[in-house]
Formats: sequence, C-alpha cells, structure tokens
Amino acid sequence: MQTIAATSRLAALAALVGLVGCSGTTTTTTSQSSSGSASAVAGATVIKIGIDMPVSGADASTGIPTRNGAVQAIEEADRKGAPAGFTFVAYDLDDAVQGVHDPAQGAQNTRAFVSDDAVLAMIGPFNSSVARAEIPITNDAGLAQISASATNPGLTKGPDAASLRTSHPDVNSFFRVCTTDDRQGAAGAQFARKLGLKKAFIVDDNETYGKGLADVFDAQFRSLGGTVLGHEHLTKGQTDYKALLTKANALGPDVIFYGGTTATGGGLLRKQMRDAGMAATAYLGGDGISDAEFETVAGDAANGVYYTVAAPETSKLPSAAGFVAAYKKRWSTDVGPYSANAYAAANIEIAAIEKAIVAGGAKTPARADVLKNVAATNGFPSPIGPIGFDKNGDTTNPILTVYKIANGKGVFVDQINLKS
Amino acid sequence: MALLALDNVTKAFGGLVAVKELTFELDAGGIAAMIGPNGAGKSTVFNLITGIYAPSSGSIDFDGRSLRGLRTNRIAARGIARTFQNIRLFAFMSALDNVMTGRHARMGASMFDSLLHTPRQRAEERRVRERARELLKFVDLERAGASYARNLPYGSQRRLEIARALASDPKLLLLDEPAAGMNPREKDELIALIGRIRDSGVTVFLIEHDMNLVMNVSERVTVLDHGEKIAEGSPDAVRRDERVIEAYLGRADGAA
Amino acid sequence: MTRRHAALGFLGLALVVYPFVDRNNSHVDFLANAGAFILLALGLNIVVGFAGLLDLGYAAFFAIGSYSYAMLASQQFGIHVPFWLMLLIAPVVAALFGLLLGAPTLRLRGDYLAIVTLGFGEIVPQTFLNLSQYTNGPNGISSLDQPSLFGHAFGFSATPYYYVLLGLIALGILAARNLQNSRLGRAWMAIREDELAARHMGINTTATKLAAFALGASFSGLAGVVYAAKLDLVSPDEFGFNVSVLVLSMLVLGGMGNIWGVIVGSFVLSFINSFLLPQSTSLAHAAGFVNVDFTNYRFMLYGVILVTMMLFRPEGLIPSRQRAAEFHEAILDPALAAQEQSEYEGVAR
Amino acid sequence: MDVFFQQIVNGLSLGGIYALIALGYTMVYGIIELINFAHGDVYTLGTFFSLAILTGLGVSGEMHGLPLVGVVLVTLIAAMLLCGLTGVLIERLAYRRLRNAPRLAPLITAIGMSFILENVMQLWHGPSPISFPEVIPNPAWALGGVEVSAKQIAVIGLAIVMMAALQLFIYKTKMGKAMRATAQDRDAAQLMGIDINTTIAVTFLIGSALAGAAGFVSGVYYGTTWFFNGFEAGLKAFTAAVLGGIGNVAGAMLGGFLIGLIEAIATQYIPGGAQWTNVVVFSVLVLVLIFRPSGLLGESLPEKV
Repeated sequence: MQTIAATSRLAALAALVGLVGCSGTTTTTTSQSSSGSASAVAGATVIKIGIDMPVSGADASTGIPTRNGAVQAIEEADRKGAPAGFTFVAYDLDDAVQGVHDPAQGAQNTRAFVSDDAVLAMIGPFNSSVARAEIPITNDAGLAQISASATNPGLTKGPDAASLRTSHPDVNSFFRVCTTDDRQGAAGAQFARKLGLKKAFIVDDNETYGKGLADVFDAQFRSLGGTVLGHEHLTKGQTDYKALLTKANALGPDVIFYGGTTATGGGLLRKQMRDAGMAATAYLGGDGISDAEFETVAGDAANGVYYTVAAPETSKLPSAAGFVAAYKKRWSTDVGPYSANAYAAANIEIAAIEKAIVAGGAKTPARADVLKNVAATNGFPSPIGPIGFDKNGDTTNPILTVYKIANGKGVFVDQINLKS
Repeated sequence: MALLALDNVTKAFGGLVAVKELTFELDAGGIAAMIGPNGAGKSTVFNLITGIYAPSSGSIDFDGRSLRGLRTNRIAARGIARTFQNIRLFAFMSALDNVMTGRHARMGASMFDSLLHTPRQRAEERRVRERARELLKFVDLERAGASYARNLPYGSQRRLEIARALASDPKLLLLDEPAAGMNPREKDELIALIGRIRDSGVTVFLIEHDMNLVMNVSERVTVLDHGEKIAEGSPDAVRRDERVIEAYLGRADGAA
Repeated sequence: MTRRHAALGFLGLALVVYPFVDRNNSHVDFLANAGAFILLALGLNIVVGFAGLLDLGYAAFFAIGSYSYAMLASQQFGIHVPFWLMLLIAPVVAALFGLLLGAPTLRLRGDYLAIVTLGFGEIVPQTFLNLSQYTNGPNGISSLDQPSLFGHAFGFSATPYYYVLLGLIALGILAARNLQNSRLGRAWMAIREDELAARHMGINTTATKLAAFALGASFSGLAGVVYAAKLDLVSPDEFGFNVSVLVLSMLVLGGMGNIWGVIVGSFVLSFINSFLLPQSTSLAHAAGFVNVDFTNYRFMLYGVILVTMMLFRPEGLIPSRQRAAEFHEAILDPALAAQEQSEYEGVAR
Repeated sequence: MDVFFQQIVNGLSLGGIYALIALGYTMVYGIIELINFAHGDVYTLGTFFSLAILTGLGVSGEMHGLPLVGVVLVTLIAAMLLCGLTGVLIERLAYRRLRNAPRLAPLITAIGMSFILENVMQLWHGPSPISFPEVIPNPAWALGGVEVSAKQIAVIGLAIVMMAALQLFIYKTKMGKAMRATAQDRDAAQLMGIDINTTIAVTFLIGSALAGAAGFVSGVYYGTTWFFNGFEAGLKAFTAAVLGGIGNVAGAMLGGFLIGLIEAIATQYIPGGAQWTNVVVFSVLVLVLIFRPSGLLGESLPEKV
C-alpha cells in the first residue's frame, strides 16, 4: 500500500516537473523563434503579418473563414515573391478562449505581435469588443491594424474612438475594410422607403454588428416617415422563431428588417416566415446575410429577399469570382461572409509593406512607414471593390448596393450613394 | 423539574403512526434507557427530540423551554447531543477534527474571525484543540487523534462518536444503540464509559437492544411497543411487568 | 517547514522580479490574465473544494464584479469610484448576489444546486446583454477609469495589473488557508461529509453553505474588477457557461480542496489555453504545417481532462489528502497522516 | 385571440422536441441520479446522424407517398439506433466506473463528455451551421384563424406516441419492471437477481434513442443543425424534466410542452420578449426547484436518516 501511494505521488511529481519543464521549453522556443526571426529580419528575410481571429468553439464558424482569407493573401504574396527576397509569413493567433471571442486574449495576442519585431502589421480582430481592447495597444506601438469585420462606429469615430487612442491621440492605427453599421442601416432604411414600405418589424441578433445595424435602421426608418411596429432581439442559440414571427405577423408589417448574420439566425428566420404565413412580407438585411449559406438555409424562401452590401456592384462580379474560386481550391470549403474582406485587408498591408521596402532601399521597413502607407491607401483594387481610407480609418467608398435574391442568386437592384 | 419532557407526542408518516401519544419525563443527572422491540418507534423518538422530525401533535420541552419549531442545529446548541445507530462520523476527517467539529456550537469564531485568524480565534482554537484532546483521552482514543475516523476499528468509532457528542458540553446525551456490534469486552468498557459520563454531570438517555446492558446501567427504563409507552420504571420493575414480557415474548426478536 | 518556506519565498521573489527579466509584455499580460483565473479558482475552490457544493454558474459573479466596476468607475453614469475602493466594494456586491441566489437554493440537494447555479449563470450575462440602456448591450462598456497609485496611472501596460493580482493572490491564499483551518472550514468539511450529522453538531448548514457561496462569489467579484480595469472594457460574452466550466476544470485538474493544487491547475490550464495552443498552432503554420490547428481541439482537451481526471485521478494532480481518500476510499499511510497532522497543527499555531 | 391560439400551437410543437429530449434526462436521472450533461449533445448527434443517413440514401428534395414513408422510417430508426448505441458507449466508458463515487464525479465527467462530443461534431462537419434537405412536404391548414402545418402535427404526434410507447415499455415489460426496481433501490434490485449493468445500459439505450428521434425531428423540422445545438436545447429539456418531476416519464412530457408554451407566450406578451425567453425559462427552473423541487408530477421523498 505504502509503495503504491509513494509511487503515485512520485508519478504526480514527475508529471508536474514535466509540465513545468515543458512550459519552460515552450516559452524559450517561442522567444527563441521571435528573436530568431528578429535576426532573420536583420538578414532581411522574414516579415510576419499578425492575424487575430476567434477560431475555436462557437465563434469558429465565422472566425476560421475570415482568417483563411487573410492567410490566403499572405500565401499568394509569398509565392509571388516580395521585393528584395523578403518572405511573408502569417502569424495567426486565436482570440477565443472559452469558445467565444475574448477581449483579454485578443489584447494578449496583440501584445505578442507587438513584441515580435518581425510583425509589421496585423489583421483583425473579428469582433468590435475585442477591437476595443486591442486598439490602444497597436496605437501605442504604431502597428497598422486592419479589421475585416468589426463594424461598430465607435471604433473609429467620435469620443469613443478618441478614448482608445491613449498613447498617441493624433495617430490612428486602426482601419477597416468593412463599412460601419450606421452606413448600411441608413442605406437599408432609404431603400425600404423607396420601395414604398411603410411599416417595419425589426429583428436583430443582439450582437454588436446586428444590433448596431438594426438600431440605425430603426432610427433612420422612423426619420424617413416609416413606422416601426416592433424591435426584437434574438437569443443566441435559438432555432425556433415561430412565436416571434406570429407576434410580428399579428401587427401586419410590410417588411421584416433583420440585423445580423446568417449564422445567428438570418436564414432560419426567413425560412420560418413562410411557415408563419408571412411568405408575402418583404425581408431586408445587411451584408451579414449576403453569403451563399443564406440561400442554403432558407431554401426556396430565400427568393425575394433584399440585402445591402457596402460596396459598388462590380464587387459582386469578376474580381470576386477569381478569389472565390481560389479560396475554394485552397481550403476546400466555400468562402465565409468576411473571407474576401480579410483577403483584401491583408493585400492592403502587403502592398504597404512592399512599398516601404522599395522606398527604404530593400531594408526591413519600420512599422511607422508601413502604417503611413496603409493610411494612404486609395482606390486599392480588391474582390470587394476599390478601397480607400479616410482619416478615421474607415473606407471612403460610400456607395452601397442593394441585391435581391432570385433563383437562389443575388441580383443587382439598386445603388445607394450616401454622399448625395 | 424534568430536564426533558415529552407531552402527548404523536408522529405519523402518512397513515403510519410511528409514535402515539407518548408522554414521559427525564430527570437531570441519571442514566435512562428506552427499550422496545424492533420498529417500536425508539429511533423516531430520538429524531423527534433532535428536531429531524416535527411532532404531528404534542410538545417537547427541554430544560424548561419548548423545542417547538427549532431546527436540529438550534436544538444541539441548547444542549442535546447524540450518536447514531449506524455510525455517522465525518469519515474523512481526523478523529481530532471530528471532536473539534463537535464543539462547533460552543465556539464563537465568526466568519471574519475564521477568515482573518484573529487573536481571539487563535486562542479559541487552542482551547478547543486542548479540550478535544482531553475528550479523546476520556474515551481512550488519545493516540488516534490523527487517524481518519473511517480507519478506526469499529468499537473505537463508537467511542469517537461519543467524544464528538460530548464536545458540545451537552446537558443530555442521546445514545442510539451504542453497544450494537460490540464484543463483550468492548461492552464492558462502554458500560464504564457511560458511568463516567454520568458522573461528569451529563444526563444519558439511551436506546438499546441489549437487555443486559440496559439493566446494568440504567436507573430508569421506558418501554415502547408499537409507538406507545407500555411500561416505565426501574429496571427490576420493568423486567417483571406483564405487558413487557408479553411484548417481548410475543415476538421472536425479544431475545436480543 | 523551513524548506517549504524557503521555496515559497524563492517563488515569490521570482514572480516579483519576472517583469524586469522578461521584456515581452505579452508574457506579462498572459501571467496577469492567468492570475485573474487563479483568483477565480481559489474562490471556486472554497465552494466546490471545501464545502462540496457544485456551482456551475460561477462566472456570473465574475460578470457582476466586472460590471460593477464598469458602471461605477467610468463615463457610463459619470460615477468614478476609485479602483482601490472598488476592490472592497465589488467583492461585497458579488457576495450579496451570492446570498441572494444561495439563500433560497442552498437547501436543495447537490445536483439540483448545480442546475440552479447553471441557470443563474445563464441569466446574469443575458440580463446584462438585454439591459442595453444601462450596459450598452452587446458593445459592453469601455473606457473604464484607469487605476493609479500615488498619482502614477497604470496605463495600458499589463505590468501594474500583474503586481496587483500577485498581491491579491497572496492574500487569497492566506484567506483560503485561514478558512480551511478554522471553525468555518471544519463546518464545511463536515457538511460535505455528512450533512445530517453536521446539523447535530449545531452547525447551521444553510448559513454555513451560504458563507461558502458568498466568500467564493467575493473572490470572483474581486477578480472581475481587476480583469475589467486591465482590459478597459466589459462585454457580456466574456462570462458564459464555458468560463464556469473552465474554472471548474482548473480545480479538477489541480486537485479540488487543495490550495496549491488549484493554483497549479489553473496556471497549467491557462498556459495551455491562451499560450501553448495558439502559439504552437502558429508555430506549426509558420513551419509549413498550414492545416494543423491545435486550437480547434480546445474543447476536446477540456473534455478529456475532465473525463480522464475523474476516471483515473479524481483527486487532481496535487490532491488534498482528504479528497484523495474520499474519492478512493483507500486506507492511507498512517505515517504520512501523522506527519501532515503535525504540519497542520504547526500552521494553525 | 387567434394570436393566442397560434402561440399555443407554436409552443406545443417547440415543446414536443424538448419533451423527447427530456424523456432521456428523466430516465437516466431516475435510475442512476445523474444529470447526463452529454444528453443534449447526443440529441445534436441525432441531427448529424440523420443528415448522414439522408445523404447516404441520396435524398436531396421533397418526397411523397411510399418512398417518403420509407425514407422517414429508415432514417428515424437508424438515427435512434446509432444514438442509442452512443449513449450505451458513453455510459460504459465514462459513467459506470463512477457509479459509487461522490456525486460530483460523474457530473463533472458528464460535462467533459459533452465537450468531447461537441468537438467531435465540430471536426466532423465544421463549425458552421449545416442544412438539411427538405424531405417532407409541409402543407398547412387553417383552423379558424390558426395555422397548423403538417410538420407541427408530426412533431407533437411523435412526442406523444414515443411517450406512450415508453410508458407501455416501463409498465408492461420485464425489463421495464427491472428498470423501476433499480431506480427504487439498486442494491435490493441486485439481490432480486436483476442485472444492474444491463438495466442501466438499456436505460441509456432508450433515453439516447429518444434523443436521436428528437434529433431527426428537429433536423427535418428546422432544416438546420450545428455542433453547438445541443447545449441550449439540452438545458431547456432538462428544465422540462425538472418541471415535470424528474424521474417521471409523463412529467417530462408535460414539462417539455410547458416549456415550449412558456417560451411562445413570453415571446408574445413580454415587450421585446424574444430576448428574454431564456431568462424566463431559467427563472422558471430556479423557482420550481425552490418551491416545488419534486416538480409538478413528482413525489417528494422524505430524507433518509
């Protein structure tokens, strides 16, 4: 008995030592690798682009395809060959800890990028809440950061954004290739009124993107003379919306506006409208439901649905087709709603880095130069249309397109220019 | 004045009446016993006294005050301690900790004392540990303090349970079949121990099957059958009581 | 004892000088985050390890602590309670919610309690999400007040928080040890072993369980304040069921009921979670294994830890002697028992 | 008033699925007093199995007549069988060893199993929601102002039929008797010559098979699933089981329908109700446990001293 107890205690101790040892080694490996790459930079070879996305747990469904888009751009650039023999490497970290995006983990990842001298720019994060935790860090380090999907207006504009730029109030390090919720919500409201829809029932997924979109639609639709019959928020994980739709139907809306993504319920909601006797009611959403997944989930009911996309019409066609095909070949799955955005974001950073290499005489560029080049981006061609940034870091292109699904495909309906 | 007084106590579980209109009194300072065939309702009486069950009707007074509506822990704090028919020690706590836990109701340390280990708390812990050691010695377990209660031999567990019960300085100690499973030598030791407890001023009330033990130690015996009191008095008187003989002889298990 | 003290002193010193040695702020950041989880685990250990109550909604108190800092120390309502004062207030607020939940439910049997707490854990973040007029809904509350010490603001570096957490963990360990060796600690153990017998010792089981619940919640509330301040943000999706299970897994891995075991368990799991998995995945990608994704096995890992530990080593890596015996019902080595007993008494003196 | 009755129909059809899942919770809890956390994930696994079988059969669109009946029966039975076997496997691997351990142990193991199953499903079909083919035509009938669809009738009907079959099994067969005896007193049952291991395995087989049926129904009814589906459905189904009186088969069914109704009614009559459904359901759980822990149809047991 005594021996067994002693042995088991010994085993536990050994396991513990093993773990500590292992942790020690891993830490050293990581720091070695970072210092190793730093020396590699001195020898002018490796440039890393940090990617921070939630890629595990429930958030993986949106995070992985977005990360893949960025990785694909970096791989393509590396294959093509950077100037002066540099190579591009993706340094991707997961910001989901408990299966959902975690701001603290995002901040930690960002610090990891900042601490690694080879990292000259970063892509991400996916979520606005994580972005809030990361922006002060990239602002301090002067590291260019482009998000493919964080649409909350407060990240770039107003006192909110100012409070995030703690170290260098006059420098902006955060950019995004997606439009902000306020623009899409406004465009949606304009379009709905143009169609002559008077009474709207609004549903959102109670997440940053969806609720932001719906809140703006709500305010704009009212100010344009429409009536909002109700505004409800879905609960995460719900799949049965019949009760909600019965409630909406009883009020007799002309249109259901949905703020959210396909994954958070957009497709199912549309599908169940038919079961609830609302097949004839219009359905309008943002680019969150612009993915192929929507047509798959909603089936026949997808036909007739309107959605807005924050880019001119061309974006939907030729330049995107090449990316979509390449993505499918590389990852053996369909693109996600933000894959193209991430691909575009990475390409902007790659171009900025390459430009800095050339300008700096084939030396490793400084982060500040890369940041300057990213900020100066204008008319950059991408699968989601030409991209430029304003002084806040938002895309300059205020043209939005409205599509209608017919025979399972989005068809151009209208273009809305918010400047006019 | 009686230490414990049950007045017309009835306890029914659904349709089954376990204790019926039971009235008896227990004076302070002696050793009393309750006997009766299996299923006579003896353990139910203990559970009524300690507040595990509330009487369906009737009242129980202890030390001149009613126990009505009091929860078990309050009754324990009033000065009633007990042991259990099937030993219920804290199996994976040391013998010493078991006894110290028994002192819970007599300790004053608040949550904050416990959290901060205030001087008052430290002094109290020292006193209680000392007292617990004395009690272990009192039940001849002074060398077992560090062992898990569970690892002690059966007879020692019975005695440890008594030490734990005594730790709260009870006025009344209820022993639920304390000799069950003991060999004759252990029983003799137990009889001596019960005597010492009585001498220390604690009133002892026990349930027991072992007639010899009961007749040896108790000064007063109450006999229960089918939940009703059928006899009461000195051991000798009870032994000669017609109804008691009938109750026991009428059944096979009376021999116990 | 002295050797142990020396080892502890050395460890403490190493931890104090660490930020001066490792200039990589992400490592210090990681350690600070891990520190918050150690604090959570120490608190949950009081509830699960000491008192034996399974609380599956522990993250709710973490949320309450974080949100109370966010609401009472930011522009949200224009209230600016100092950070150091919040370190006193938030644990009390969390403990009050602990009492509020515990008072009616602690009479329930153990597994029912687990479910009630789980339900509570679902309700709290959902409520913070839904009450968007006070909490900004899904956006959460950002730009919280930055703590400062002697007029020196913390800024957004992780290092000051690292030291705050180091100090709080030291206090937490002390508090947990004190509780364990006290009237209250014995009462918890007694309840865990035999609730009915405990009642006969004069232990008010409901109040005693409530004390465990409230004290555990207060640790969680404390961790919430520091976590929120460090992050400069709270958002409702940081406090889901998975967080509660993560902290529970830390206990299971390290050893329920053993303070050092719990600390090791939470450190190891934090390390795997927010360092080893993402970094090794990234290294694998950089090394050309582009389709390797260790982070995608994260839940598998939690699951495997919970299942295999419970099946084969339920007492954890560094077990508490008592819990090990409970799980194995084994007869322990009496020499060891005597030695630990003397240690225990030494500590108590 | 039409709206009210429409919500009743909505609630009942949602509740039918909860009820099917709740049956498994209640059976397992009844017999070994374990909250089988992985049960919700077995339900999700049911949707995955159903999809795999439908894909295997080459079904991609609506079907009619005899082929429809055939496909539905084959898929339903196969999904039930596969889920049942998974349940038995889980019990054998993860729970059996811990049958006499402190109650915390198997509960924690069950949470672990739940995570493992979720991860396996994520690796199987990826992290995104996946779609089902529309197999069943879905005509709807208007009764007064209330619209009832074929699928809704099917969900409610199947739940009731399954419960009735289960009741018959438990009260009319030898194995059912063994299950009841084991639930009452395992040691005594063993002394009577009942094979405890087999009885518990059969309990898991049936409970998990019912989750498989729920999985098939929900897949066809909603047309979608994903690996995380079972977490919330599982919690609500457990709530249903507790509400009805855990261990009680009819109670689980009643609880399931009630939870569905509560969700529908809360959505309708609370302003902004959709976002409060979970809060309402879990508040019901907390309140039931506080005020009537034995549930609506359960019997309270006195504490054993």
